[in-house]
Amino acid sequence: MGWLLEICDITKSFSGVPVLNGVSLSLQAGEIHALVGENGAGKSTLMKVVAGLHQPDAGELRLDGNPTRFRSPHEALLAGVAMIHQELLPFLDLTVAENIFMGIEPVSGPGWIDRPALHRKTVELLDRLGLKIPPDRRMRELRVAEMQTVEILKALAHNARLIIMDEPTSALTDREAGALFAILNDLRQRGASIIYISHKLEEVFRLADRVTILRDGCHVATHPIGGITTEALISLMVGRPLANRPRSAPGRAAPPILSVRNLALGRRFNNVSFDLAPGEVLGIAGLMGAGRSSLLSALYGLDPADSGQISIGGRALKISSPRNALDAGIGLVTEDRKVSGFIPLFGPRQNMTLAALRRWCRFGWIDQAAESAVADEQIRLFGIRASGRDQPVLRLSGGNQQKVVLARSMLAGPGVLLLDEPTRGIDIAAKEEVHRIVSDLARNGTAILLVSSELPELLSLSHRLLVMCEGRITGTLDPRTTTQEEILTLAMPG
Amino acid sequence: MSPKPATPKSRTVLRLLERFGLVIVLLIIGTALTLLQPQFLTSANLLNVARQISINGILAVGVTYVLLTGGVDLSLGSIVALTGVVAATFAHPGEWPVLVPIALGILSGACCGALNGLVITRGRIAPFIVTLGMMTLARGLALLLSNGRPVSNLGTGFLAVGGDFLGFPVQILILLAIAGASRLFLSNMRLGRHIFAVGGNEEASRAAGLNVAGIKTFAYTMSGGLAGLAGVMLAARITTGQPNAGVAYELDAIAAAVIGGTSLSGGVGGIGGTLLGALLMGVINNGLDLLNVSSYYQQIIKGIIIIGAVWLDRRQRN
Amino acid sequence: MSPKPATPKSRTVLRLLERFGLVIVLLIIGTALTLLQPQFLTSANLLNVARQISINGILAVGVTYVLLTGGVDLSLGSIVALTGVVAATFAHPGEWPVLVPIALGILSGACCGALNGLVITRGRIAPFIVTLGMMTLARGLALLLSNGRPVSNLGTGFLAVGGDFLGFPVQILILLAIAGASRLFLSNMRLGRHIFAVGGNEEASRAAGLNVAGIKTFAYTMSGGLAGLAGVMLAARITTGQPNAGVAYELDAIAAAVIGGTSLSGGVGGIGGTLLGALLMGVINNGLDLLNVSSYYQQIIKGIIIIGAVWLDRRQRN
Amino acid sequence: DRPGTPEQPAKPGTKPIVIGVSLMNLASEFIGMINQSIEARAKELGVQLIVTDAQRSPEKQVQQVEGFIARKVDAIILNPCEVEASSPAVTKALAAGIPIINVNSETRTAPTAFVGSRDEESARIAMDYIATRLNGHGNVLMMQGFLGQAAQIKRDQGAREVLKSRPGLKLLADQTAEWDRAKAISLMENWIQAHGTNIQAVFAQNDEMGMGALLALEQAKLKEKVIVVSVDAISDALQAVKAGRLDATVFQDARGQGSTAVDTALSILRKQPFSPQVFIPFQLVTRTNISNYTK
Ligand SMILES: Nc1ncnc2c1ncn2[C@@H]1O[C@H](COP(=O)(O)OP(=O)(O)OP(=O)(O)O)[C@@H](O)[C@H]1O
Ligand SMILES: Nc1ncnc2c1ncn2[C@@H]1O[C@H](COP(=O)(O)OP(=O)(O)OP(=O)(O)O)[C@@H](O)[C@H]1O
Ligand SMILES: [Mg+2]
Ligand SMILES: [Mg+2]
Repeated sequence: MGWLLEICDITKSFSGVPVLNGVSLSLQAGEIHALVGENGAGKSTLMKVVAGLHQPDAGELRLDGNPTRFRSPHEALLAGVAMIHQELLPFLDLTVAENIFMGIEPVSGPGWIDRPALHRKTVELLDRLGLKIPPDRRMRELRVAEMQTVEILKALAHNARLIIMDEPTSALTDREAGALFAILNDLRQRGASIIYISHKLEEVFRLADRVTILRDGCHVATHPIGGITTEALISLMVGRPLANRPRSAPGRAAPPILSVRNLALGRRFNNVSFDLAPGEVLGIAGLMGAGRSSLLSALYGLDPADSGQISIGGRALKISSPRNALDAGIGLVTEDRKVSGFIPLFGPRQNMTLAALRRWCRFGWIDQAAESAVADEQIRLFGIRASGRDQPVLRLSGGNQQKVVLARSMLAGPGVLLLDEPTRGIDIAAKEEVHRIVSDLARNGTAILLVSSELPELLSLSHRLLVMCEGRITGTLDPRTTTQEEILTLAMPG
Repeated sequence: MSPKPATPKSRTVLRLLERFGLVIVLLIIGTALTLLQPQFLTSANLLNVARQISINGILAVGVTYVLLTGGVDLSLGSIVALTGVVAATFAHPGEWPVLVPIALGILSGACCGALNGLVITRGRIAPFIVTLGMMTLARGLALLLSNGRPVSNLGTGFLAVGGDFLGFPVQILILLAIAGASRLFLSNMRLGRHIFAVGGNEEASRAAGLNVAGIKTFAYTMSGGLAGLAGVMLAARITTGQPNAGVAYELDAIAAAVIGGTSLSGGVGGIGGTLLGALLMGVINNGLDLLNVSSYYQQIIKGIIIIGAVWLDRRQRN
Repeated sequence: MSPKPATPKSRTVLRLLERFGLVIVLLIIGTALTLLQPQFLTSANLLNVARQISINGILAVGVTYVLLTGGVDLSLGSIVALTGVVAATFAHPGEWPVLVPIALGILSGACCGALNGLVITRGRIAPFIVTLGMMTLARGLALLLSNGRPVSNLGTGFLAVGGDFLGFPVQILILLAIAGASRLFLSNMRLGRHIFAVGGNEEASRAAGLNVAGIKTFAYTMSGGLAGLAGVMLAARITTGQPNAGVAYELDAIAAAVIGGTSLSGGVGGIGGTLLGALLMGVINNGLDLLNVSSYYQQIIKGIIIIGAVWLDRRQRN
Repeated sequence: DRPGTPEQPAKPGTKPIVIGVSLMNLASEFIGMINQSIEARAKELGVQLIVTDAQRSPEKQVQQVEGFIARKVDAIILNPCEVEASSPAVTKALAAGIPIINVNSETRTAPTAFVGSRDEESARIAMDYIATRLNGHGNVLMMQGFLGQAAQIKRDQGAREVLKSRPGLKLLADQTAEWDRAKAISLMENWIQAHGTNIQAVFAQNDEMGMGALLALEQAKLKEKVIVVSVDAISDALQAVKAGRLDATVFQDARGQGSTAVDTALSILRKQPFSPQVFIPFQLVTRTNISNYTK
C-alpha cells in the first residue's frame, strides 16, 4: 500500500545553525504516528516544514507519491494538511466559533458569513469533544486548557487528511485528553492520518500505531508500537537510560510558613484555607477550571483575592502585586509561559535574572560578567538547549522556554514557590530533572505549592494533596495511600 | 467587579453602559453645553456639527480598517490634498461629467493606499515609515500637479457634493452610507472578519491560511480610497482643490478611532465607536466655539476634555 | 541565507553589515552626494549637518525611551515650544543666572512627560490619546504664557547654548553626551533593562515583579525632559522662545527612531540606531538643499529615499 | 434676550451688537496684533465679539462662519486663510444676509467690505529695495512660506514680477522654510555651503525666516556681504533693523486694519456710508525711518 506522506532527507538550519539533518519519515493512510524526542530535537521544526510554515533548505516532501512543496500554510491546508501548534495561536478578541472556522467560514452569497450555520457547525464540533463552551464566547475569556481544545477543533474543522498535533494535551487533564483520544481513533477509522507529538509516553503507547524518535535533528529510529518498550524508547530519545529517582522524603513537622484562610475571589474560588510548611510539597489536583490557577495567581498578587487572609511566617500580609509577593518570598511559575512567562526577545540570561536583577547590580549598574556566569550555570543545570545565553527565548523550543521560566523563579530564591503546571511541554529527561530540583528545593526548606494536571507527577512529588472542585477545596489526601479513583471522585462536581 | 452577582436587569443596564460608555460621556457633555449655551441644542447647530464631522468621520472610518489590522496610516492628510487637487483639475465647469472628478479623486486615493499596502507587505517595512514617506510624497505630488496654487473655478455639479439634498447636507448622507456599509462589511463579511484576525494575531492568521499581505493591502487601499472621497468632499466644500489642505488630518482621524475604542495594536474596535469618537471631537470643537472660549484656553481645555472623556469611558467599562 | 555555513571571517563582516545596515546606506547616500556636489564632504558642511540634526537627535533619543516601552509620545513638538517659552521668559539679560532658564526648561518638559506617564499608567488610557491631548494642552499653555508672541531679547549666556565651544557647536556636544549616557543607561543599568522588558512583554514583566507603571512613567518623564532640553536648545538657536515652534517635530523624532530600527510595538531598538536614523534624515535634507532640488520635488524625493533606505537596511539584515 | 451689561454705552433696552470674528491663525504674532486691535476697538464701541481661531484650516473657517450664521450674529469679520478655499464662508454669510468684512487678505467672492493690503505689494517693495541696493545686479535667494498658502503664492508672485523687470537680478535658488525660523536657519546654512560667497541678497517671505537667515549668515560671518530683507515688521525684526543687522522689513499696519474693520462693520450696521475697499499701504522700514515704528 502507498504512503500518504513521505518526508525525504529534510535539512533545515536557522542562521547557520543546523536544526534538521536529513530527516526522513513515511506515513501511511489511517495511521497514528507518534513523534518523540527531547526538547529541541527538532520535532516542531520538522512539522512546520510539513505544514508549509518553514521552507526546507534541502530535501523534499511527497504527498501520495507526488513531490510537493507548500509555500504557505494555506497551500498545505488546501492539500488537506492541518497542524495544531505547540504554542497556542488564538484570536483572543474573536469568538470561539470564529476561531475554529477562521478562513473556512460558511458563507451565503458572496463573502457574507452565514452566522446560523457557523453556530450550528461549532456546536456539532464542541459536542464531539463533549465540551460546553458557548460558541460566541470570546477566546480571551477562556482558560488555557479550553483554548487548547479550541485549537484541536480548528484542525478537525478543516476535515484534513493529515493532522499534525504538536503536544495537544500539554494543558489538558486526563478527562479531556480521553475525549480527544476517542476522536483520534474515530478519525483513524475513517482513513485520516495523524502525526502526534507528545512528551507523555503513556499517551504514545495508548494511541500510536508507530513511533519515530528524533535526536539532535536526526532520525534515530521508527518502530511499530508493539515492538518497543518504554525504557527502550527513553534511551533512544535521551541516548542513555534514565536513573530511577528516589521517592521524596516526607515533609518535616514545622510551623507553617504560608497560611491561607478563607481566601475568595469572585466566582473563581472561595473559602480556601490551608497551611504550608517549609520543606513541604503540597499538591493541588482538580479538573479543568477547578480554580487552581486562579488561586495561585491570587497568592502571587497577579489577580489579588477579594477577601480572606494570607500570612507568611505568621505575619498577615496584603499581597496586591507580584512585587509584594516577591518581597514576601513568594515565587510563581505561571501556566502560560508565552503570555506571562518570558520576554520573547530577551535571551535566557536576561530572562532568568529579570526578577532578581538587583542581586547582580551595584548602584543600579548591572555586573554583566556575574550575570552571564549565573546564566551559564543555570543553562547547564537545566540542560537548556540554546545557541547561547543571548539567543532570543522566542526561538527556543517550547520545552527549553519552560526551563528558562523555571530557572528564573528559582533564581529569585523564594521561600514559597508556586508552580503551575511546571513540566508542561518538557521532555521526559528534563521532567525528571525538574522533579529532582523540586525535591531538592523542598529538602533545603523551600515550601512548594504544586498544581499539575498529571496525577503521577502529583502523586510522586507531593507530601500532601489537596483536591479542588468548582473553586472549593473538597478534600486533603495522603499521596502515598490514595488512588486515582479517590482523587477523581473528589474532583468531579456533584 | 463586585463579588455579589447583579440582578439580571441591572446587569443589562451595566452592559449597555459598558458598550456605550461614550454615549453617556456625549450625553453629559451635551447636557452641560445646552445648559451653558441653549443655542447648542438647535437643529441648525446640530446640523452644523454633523457637517463638521463628516470629513473627519470618513477619514476615521477609513483609518479604522488600517488600525484593525494593527497598522497605522499617516498619509491621510496629504492624500486628501492630492485627491482634492486631482478632482478639482477635472471639475471645471462644462469639461467632464461630474462623476469623472469624483471617481478620479477616489481612485487616486485608493492608488496611494494600495501603494502603501504593497510597500508595507512586500518590503516588510513598518507602516509608520511607509505612510510617513507617502505623507511627504503625496504632498509633493499635490503641489507639483497644482503648481503650488489652489485649483479653483469648479462646476456646480461637483460643488453639489458640498451642498444640501432635501435639506440634509450631502456630506452627512455620504458619511452615514460609508459608515453603515463599513459596519456591515466588518462584522458580517469574511474579509471583514479576516481584518480583525490579522490585527488580533498575525502569526495565527498566517497559520490559518489567510492571505495576510492581501488583507493588509486591502485595508490600506480602503483607507486611501476613503481619504480620496474625503478629499473630493473637502474640495467641494471649500470650492477649490487646495494643495496645502488636510495637514495633520490623520491625527484627528486616528484620534477619533482610538477614542472610539479601536486599539492601535490591532484586532479590537469598530465603526460604531469611531463614529462616536468623531462626534465627540466635533461636539467639543463646536461647544468651545459656542461658549466663546478664547483660542489659547480652547486648546488647553480640548486636550483635557479628550483625555477625560476617554478616561470616563474606560472607567465605565472597567 | 545560504545552507552552507559561511567562513568565520565572512560571517563577521556579515554580522557587521547586519548590525550597521544603516551605516552602509548612509555611506552610499554620502558617496552619491559627494560625487554630485563635492561641497558635501567639507568639514564645514558636515558640521552643519551635525548642528541641524542635534535637536531632532535629542528628541529622537528621548522618544526612544518611550517607544522601547511600547508607547508613543506625540506631545514632543508642543513641549519644545512650551519649554522654549518658559526658558526664554527667564533668560532675559541680567535677570537670572543662565542655569535657571535651562533648568526650568528641562524641568517643565519633565513635568509634562511625568504627567503623560501618570495619566497613561493610572488612567489606563492609550498613550496615543494622552500625548495627543498633551500636544494640544502644551501648545495652548505656550501660547497663553507668551500671549502668542515670541519671547525675545535673550542673554548672551543663554544664547551660548546655540553657539560654538572650541570650534564645536555646543548642540552637537550636548547630543553626543545625551546619546552616550542613554546608551550606557539602557544597556547597563537595571532600569534600562527593565524598559526593554516592559516593552517586550508587559504581562511577563509584571509577573516578574517589575513596577511597570513606574518604569513607563520614567520613560515618559525622560522623553519630556529631553524635549525640554531640545526646547532650550531651539530657543538658543533661534534666539527666541517661539510659542508656535516645533510643530510636527514628534513625527521626525519618531521617524528617526523607527528608521534606526526601534520598533513601535516596543522592546526592540536602541540609541545607536536612533542616532543613525536622525543622521540619515539630516543628510537627506542637507543634500537636497545642496543639490538645489526644487521644493516640490524635494518632498517627493525625500519620501522615496526614506522608504528606500529603510528597505535597503532591512533587506541587508534580512 | 441678551441682557445688556452696564459698562456698554449702548442705549438701555437695545440689544448690543454682536460681531463674529474668524481669524486665520492666532498662533501667528501678526494675526494676534490684528486681533488685539479688533478687541480694543470693539471695547471702545461697546460691541460684543465672538472670536474664533481657524488654525490655518479654511475648512474650519467655513465651519466657524456657519456657526456664526446659526447664532445669528449681526456682522462677521473674516481674516481669510485662503483666497479660494475661504470663499464659501463669504458666500454663506452673504446668503444669510449677514454683512461680512474681510480683513488683511482677500477671498475670491467679494465680501461686503474689504480692509487690508495686497500681499504682492509687500514682496514688490522688498525686492525693489534689494534691486536698488544691488544697483540692479546680483544673486538673490528667496525663502518661501508654507507652499500653497495664499500669502506664499502672492509674495512669490510679487517678487517674481520684480525679478522679471530686472534682468540683472538672478534668482540663485528658492526653497520653502515653512514660515519657520529654525527651518530657515538650516536652509540658510545649507545655502551658504552650496553657494558660498555668490550670495548677494536674501528675500524671506516673512520676518521669522528673515531672522533665521540673518542668524545663519552672522554665524558664518557673511552678513556683511549679504542683504537680508523680509516682510511683516514683527518686533524682533524691527529691533534687528534698528541694530543694523536686518537690512529692511516691510511694515503692514495690523492695528489700522483691525480697528478699521470694526469701524466699517458698525457703519454698515448703522446704514451709514462706508467704502467697500480700504487699502492700507505697506511701508518699507529701514534704519533711516525705523524710529517711526519703534517706541
Ligand atoms: N525560528 C527559529 N530561529 C532559530 N532557531 C530556531 C527557530 N525555531 C527553532 N529553532 C531551534 O531549533 C531547535 C529545534 O526546535 P524545535 O522547536 O523543533 O524543537 P522540539 O523538538 O519541538 O522541542 P520541544 O519538545 O521543546 O517543543 C531548537 O534548538 C531551537 O532553538
Ligand atoms: N479572568 C477571569 N474572569 C472571570 N472568570 C474567570 C477568569 N479566569 C478564570 N475564570 C473562571 O474561574 C474558574 C477557575 O479557573 P482556573 O483557570 O483557575 O482553573 P484551573 O483549575 O486552573 O484550570 P486549569 O487546569 O485549566 O488551569 C473557571 O470557572 C473560570 O471560568
Ligand atoms: Mg516543539
Ligand atoms: Mg490551571
